[in-house]
Amino acid sequence: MPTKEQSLSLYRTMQVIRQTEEALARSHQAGLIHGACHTYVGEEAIASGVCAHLTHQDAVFSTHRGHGHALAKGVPPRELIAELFGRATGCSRGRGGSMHLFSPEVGMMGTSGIVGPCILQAAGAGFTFKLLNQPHVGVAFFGDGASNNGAFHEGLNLAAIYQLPAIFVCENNQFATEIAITYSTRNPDVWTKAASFGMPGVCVDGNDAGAVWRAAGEAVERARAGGGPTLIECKTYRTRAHAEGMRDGGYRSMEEVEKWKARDPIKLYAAQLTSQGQAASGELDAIAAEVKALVDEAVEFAKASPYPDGATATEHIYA
Amino acid sequence: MPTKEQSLSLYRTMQVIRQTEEALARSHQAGLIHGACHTYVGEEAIASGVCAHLTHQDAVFSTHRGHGHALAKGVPPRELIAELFGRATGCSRGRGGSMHLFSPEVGMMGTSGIVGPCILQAAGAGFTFKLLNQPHVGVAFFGDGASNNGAFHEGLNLAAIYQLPAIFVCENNQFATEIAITYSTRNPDVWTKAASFGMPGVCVDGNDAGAVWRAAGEAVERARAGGGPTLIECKTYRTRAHAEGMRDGGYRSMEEVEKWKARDPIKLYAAQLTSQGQAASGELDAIAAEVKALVDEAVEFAKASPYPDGATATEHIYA
Amino acid sequence: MRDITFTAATREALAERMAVDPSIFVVGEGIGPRGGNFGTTLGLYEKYGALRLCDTPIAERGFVGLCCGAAMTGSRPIVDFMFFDFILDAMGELFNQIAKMQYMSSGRLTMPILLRGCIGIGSSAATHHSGSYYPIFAHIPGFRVVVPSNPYDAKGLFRTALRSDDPVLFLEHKNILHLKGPVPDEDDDYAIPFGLANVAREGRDITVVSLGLMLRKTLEVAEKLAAEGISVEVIDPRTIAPLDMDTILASLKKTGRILVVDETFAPCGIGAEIIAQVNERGFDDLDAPPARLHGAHTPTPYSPTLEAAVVPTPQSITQAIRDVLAE
Amino acid sequence: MRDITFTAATREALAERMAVDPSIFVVGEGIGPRGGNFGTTLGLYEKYGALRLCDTPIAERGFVGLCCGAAMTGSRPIVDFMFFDFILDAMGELFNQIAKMQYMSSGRLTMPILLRGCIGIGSSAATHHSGSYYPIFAHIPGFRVVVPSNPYDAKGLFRTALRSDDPVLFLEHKNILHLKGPVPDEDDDYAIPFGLANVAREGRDITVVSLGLMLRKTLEVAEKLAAEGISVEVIDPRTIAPLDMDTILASLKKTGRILVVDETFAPCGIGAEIIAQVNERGFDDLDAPPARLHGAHTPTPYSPTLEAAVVPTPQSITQAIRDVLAE
Ligand SMILES: Cc1ncc(C[n+]2csc(CCOP(=O)(O)OP(=O)(O)O)c2C)c(N)n1
Ligand SMILES: Cc1ncc(C[n+]2csc(CCOP(=O)(O)OP(=O)(O)O)c2C)c(N)n1
Ligand SMILES: [Mg+2]
Ligand SMILES: [Mg+2]
Repeated sequence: MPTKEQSLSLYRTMQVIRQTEEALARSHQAGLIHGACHTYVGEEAIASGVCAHLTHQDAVFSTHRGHGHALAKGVPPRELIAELFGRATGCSRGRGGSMHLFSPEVGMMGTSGIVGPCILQAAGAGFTFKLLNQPHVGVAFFGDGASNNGAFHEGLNLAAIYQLPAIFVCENNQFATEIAITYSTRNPDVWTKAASFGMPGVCVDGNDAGAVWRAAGEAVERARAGGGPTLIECKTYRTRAHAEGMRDGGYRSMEEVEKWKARDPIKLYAAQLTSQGQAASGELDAIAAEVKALVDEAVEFAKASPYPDGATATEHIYA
Repeated sequence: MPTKEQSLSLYRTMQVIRQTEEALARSHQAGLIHGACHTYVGEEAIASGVCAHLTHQDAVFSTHRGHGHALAKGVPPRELIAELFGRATGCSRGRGGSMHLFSPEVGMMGTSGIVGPCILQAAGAGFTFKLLNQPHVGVAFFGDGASNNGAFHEGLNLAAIYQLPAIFVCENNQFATEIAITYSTRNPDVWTKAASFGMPGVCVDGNDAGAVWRAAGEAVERARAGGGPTLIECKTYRTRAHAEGMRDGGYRSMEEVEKWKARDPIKLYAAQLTSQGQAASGELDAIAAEVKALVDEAVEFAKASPYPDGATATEHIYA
Repeated sequence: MRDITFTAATREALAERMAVDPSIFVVGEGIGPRGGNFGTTLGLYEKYGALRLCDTPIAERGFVGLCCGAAMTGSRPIVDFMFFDFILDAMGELFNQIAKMQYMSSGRLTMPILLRGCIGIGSSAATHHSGSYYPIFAHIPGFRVVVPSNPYDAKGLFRTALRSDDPVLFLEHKNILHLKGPVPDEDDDYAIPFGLANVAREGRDITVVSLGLMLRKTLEVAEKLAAEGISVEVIDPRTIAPLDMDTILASLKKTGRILVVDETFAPCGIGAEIIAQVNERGFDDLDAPPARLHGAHTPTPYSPTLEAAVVPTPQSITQAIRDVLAE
Repeated sequence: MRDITFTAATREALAERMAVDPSIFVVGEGIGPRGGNFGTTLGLYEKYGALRLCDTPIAERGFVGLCCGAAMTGSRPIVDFMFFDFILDAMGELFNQIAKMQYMSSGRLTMPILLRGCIGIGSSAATHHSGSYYPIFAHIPGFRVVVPSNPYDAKGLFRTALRSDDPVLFLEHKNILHLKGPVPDEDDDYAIPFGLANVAREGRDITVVSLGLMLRKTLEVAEKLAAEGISVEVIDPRTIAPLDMDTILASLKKTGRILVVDETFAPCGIGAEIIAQVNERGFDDLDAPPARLHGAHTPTPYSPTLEAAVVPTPQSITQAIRDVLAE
């Protein structure tokens, strides 16, 4: 069980992600975001619950839907927003945008516009940590769609046979863009596939921040202790369109979307905390308000930031 | 249960493979084979038991250890031997050698020097047959080593979700060159991995021709009937070195090799047939003798065949 | 003649052919009910169903390999990659299998597989959604590589691709997909053969060779320079494998000067190849060194200010033309 | 000086470096107890154990991607592909991840990863064990590409590769792996920087540029032609990315004629690139059109008679030189 402090921090992280994503969605409509924008709304409990156990030395590798992972790992909202605005102050200095978020300083080793590689790279971070006897872990966040990719098979197998300190977090939000997981595999229980690699696989309610926190805690502890990798499947749902500006009809029913909105991970966790008497609703409101100020300031910061100088476009290709 | 005729034909196929392989091994020592030569000795029951259920319209895709598959599918020994001798009369006209055996006329769609692709291609053949409503099946033969490759994961999943008429035959001879399957995966029971794809997976003694014949028969029948793909793991062992001319020590004990030689699939099947009274040993000896004549003639044919004309080296790159 | 978009033009060619050839099927992510991320298959699922408009998992290597086996056994697969960048996970299937099957079977197999995808730099798509890679496929034997610049060519070349028994890469620049252009009525069954360049604009002073989006930029520049009395001949090879050097060399004979403008990387690129062949077959026609202008040799950045700095622009194309003329 | 093989030379450099740098590890199939299919790691497993000499499953994409993540977090991976052909399944990890990490992180990450493999046509290895592909890696930004021709260079360049913070491709032609050549004693810590060509033979009449096995064939030919009074200067770039054009152009200035001999494919190949740069920077030094001689544009056949027909030979190299001299 998380301490009160841990619980509030977990709640705050979810608030930071949610409010930043909503600011990004508004900014996208306002034309401030030049490229794609895949929000994490509805899935906040996962990044928050997992990253709560990580230090800046632990290495996170993520995918196209990576805003939440970057924020939970410690990238300030201003650097994320500035990045999507294409500014020199962004976490990737304007080179990456939504799908290429780099902040090695805090162990955010990158998001990828290509689905799959993060799984392999997290195993690779685990390899370094084992090779150099460091107590850190590599963590990959990826979607249900990635679980059908060869990188899943090869990456989990390699992590298992070398018993690497790595955590594989599958965010099963039921769809890959508009393709249902029930179409793309006859076995939609991703966690069961860990058996193919002789690796522990667990399944949690991805909208229950506490449940994610506990499952991730066990996996991270085992990994740090030399017990090898874990696959964690988090059943969840994205409540916005695949990407901002895209349609959200046709492939899923609005009833389904509403059903999941009713299971909003932030509302759920707030209810838990208050009912368990871990926090008064006033405390939670205060956190939300503090975060709002932070995000508002971040948007202003990003708007005011300069674009990178075109003359620098070919720097840093080689060391 | 196979009829007597089927049993004898199964026995003969194993004899053709064994005697051809031994002729190739001798030819390799004699310097008649220009490139690599991976023999199938010890695994004959698998190709023979599976291909007994196939017509020339069924499509077989194989790998670097493909001599047995080509022969069982109907490639005459003379064309296989001539191919390894690099002659114009070879099944690939001298372009392929041991690892690139093509004979589309009999449904031998090719072996590959690259491990993995045959799995995908067999699924693809199944796709054609389903698309065009043809009662044929695609069959992939591959090793235990290939089961750790992403092609296994992606290919089996695709075949499963489209319910393609395809059979995936994993020849688990326990080693990938010198790497033991127990090293390369923590779950060496390849057949269990079918569960990840919601596909039936079965395990048979790959040295028991009758058992392979029965398992393959069920799978082929199901596939032809629209019941979708099957993964068949055949536990077996190669009793010669990974490739001719390579060492066979170090990574496995000679006791182990001897133990498996004692389970020689041809000897085992001969014993079954005679003990069950399906065949008199005289009949079996007659088959072996007939095959010997065939293979001897094939070697002479290959030796006497011309090399391809260098001027043709760049033909057939495009249609 | 009607004005339709590049994508609509290829969609017409596809629909027309699927109606008569039951062995054609399309695989890709979202090419079923959704009709394709770029609308490449819009409306076809309703007509031809889930098997012929076959949505896939995110398994590029897998479905490319599957299509290899399908093509070997009598069907005619079309792989719709959405973004062409995603082809990289399938390189093994492409270089070692698809490109080699006809050769290794000494002509007893054909490989009628069409691979299409959106290429090019623009719209802050960033480095995983901006790749083109066509020089690589021109380097490797066994492929036909098509890079159309307008709807008319797109439809005519797509028709040829749908009848080809060789693997065809059909590459569609993201910034021209939605542009409209004149295309003959549907009953006109024109087709454009591979390996036939188009003289997109006639001129006397210099030959400029370019493809896809760059061809359009080059035409703009040529128009402007005409006002100055500089007469630019613009050649659109349309396919880079096969590459129609005869048309390029005939133009050079006339102009004596040549520049290749291409968005992809310079080293071992299409500019280098054309320059090498010019040296081999047209050296004596050169009044100035043949030149090339390429995109910067760098991954593609996201920010508009950076992105604009890594592609040839009307300004840099104009300058490159002036430089060759000044030699 | 001792005479040791090409493979022994790189193995010495590797062993020496592994002893001082604990962040180096090697992955590959059979590079552990077996010591590598070509003996590249012979004896090292006994010294450094299973984690640093790490045998892998057949999962090229997987372990290349793993090494990407490892390099990003502070170790120095070496991928030993055995045959370089097997790299194709990992192209996505190479082009979209490994080559782009330094750029996308704006220099906050380094990518010290060394990828090595056996290349080249010979010994009837057939089409899945004969690939070279280095022009493709020169085309894509982000790689260092090394193609040594002798044991001395191999050791000196391998040493540089082991200290490089960029991804390095180290390509070893199958027909020179076992050839011996003079290499300084182990205590001599010479290294050869990337981007520095070697004038392998001085001459006056023509400059011939070639790499790896072709460099050796070219030297044979130059020796023979010298008897006829034809003086051939032979340049070995040693690395094609970076490519030392200054040395090549200096030679051209002297000879006025240039030929590129390369085993890999011509279209968008290394010959085309060198010719294009010659046009850009050395056009006025040309007394004859620059020329190229490449392997045939075809998959690699198995049979000795066919295999011999698809690679440059002493005869075809000699003829190509005579042709340029005759211009
Ligand atoms: C290799 C690759 N193929 C295709 C795409 C295009 N694409 C972007 S997001 C996406 C769906 C991803 O689904 P999932 O992994 O479940 O993540 P989610 O978007 O649901 O979070 C696809 C197919 C890609 N980015 N990479
Ligand atoms: C993609 C790829 N990687 C590596 C190799 C080199 N190789 C050839 S055979 C072999 C072992 C194959 O083992 P397995 O699949 O079990 O087949 P077996 O040889 O045991 O029949 C390897 C690694 C290859 N041919 N293809
Ligand atoms: Mg999803
Ligand atoms: Mg095996």
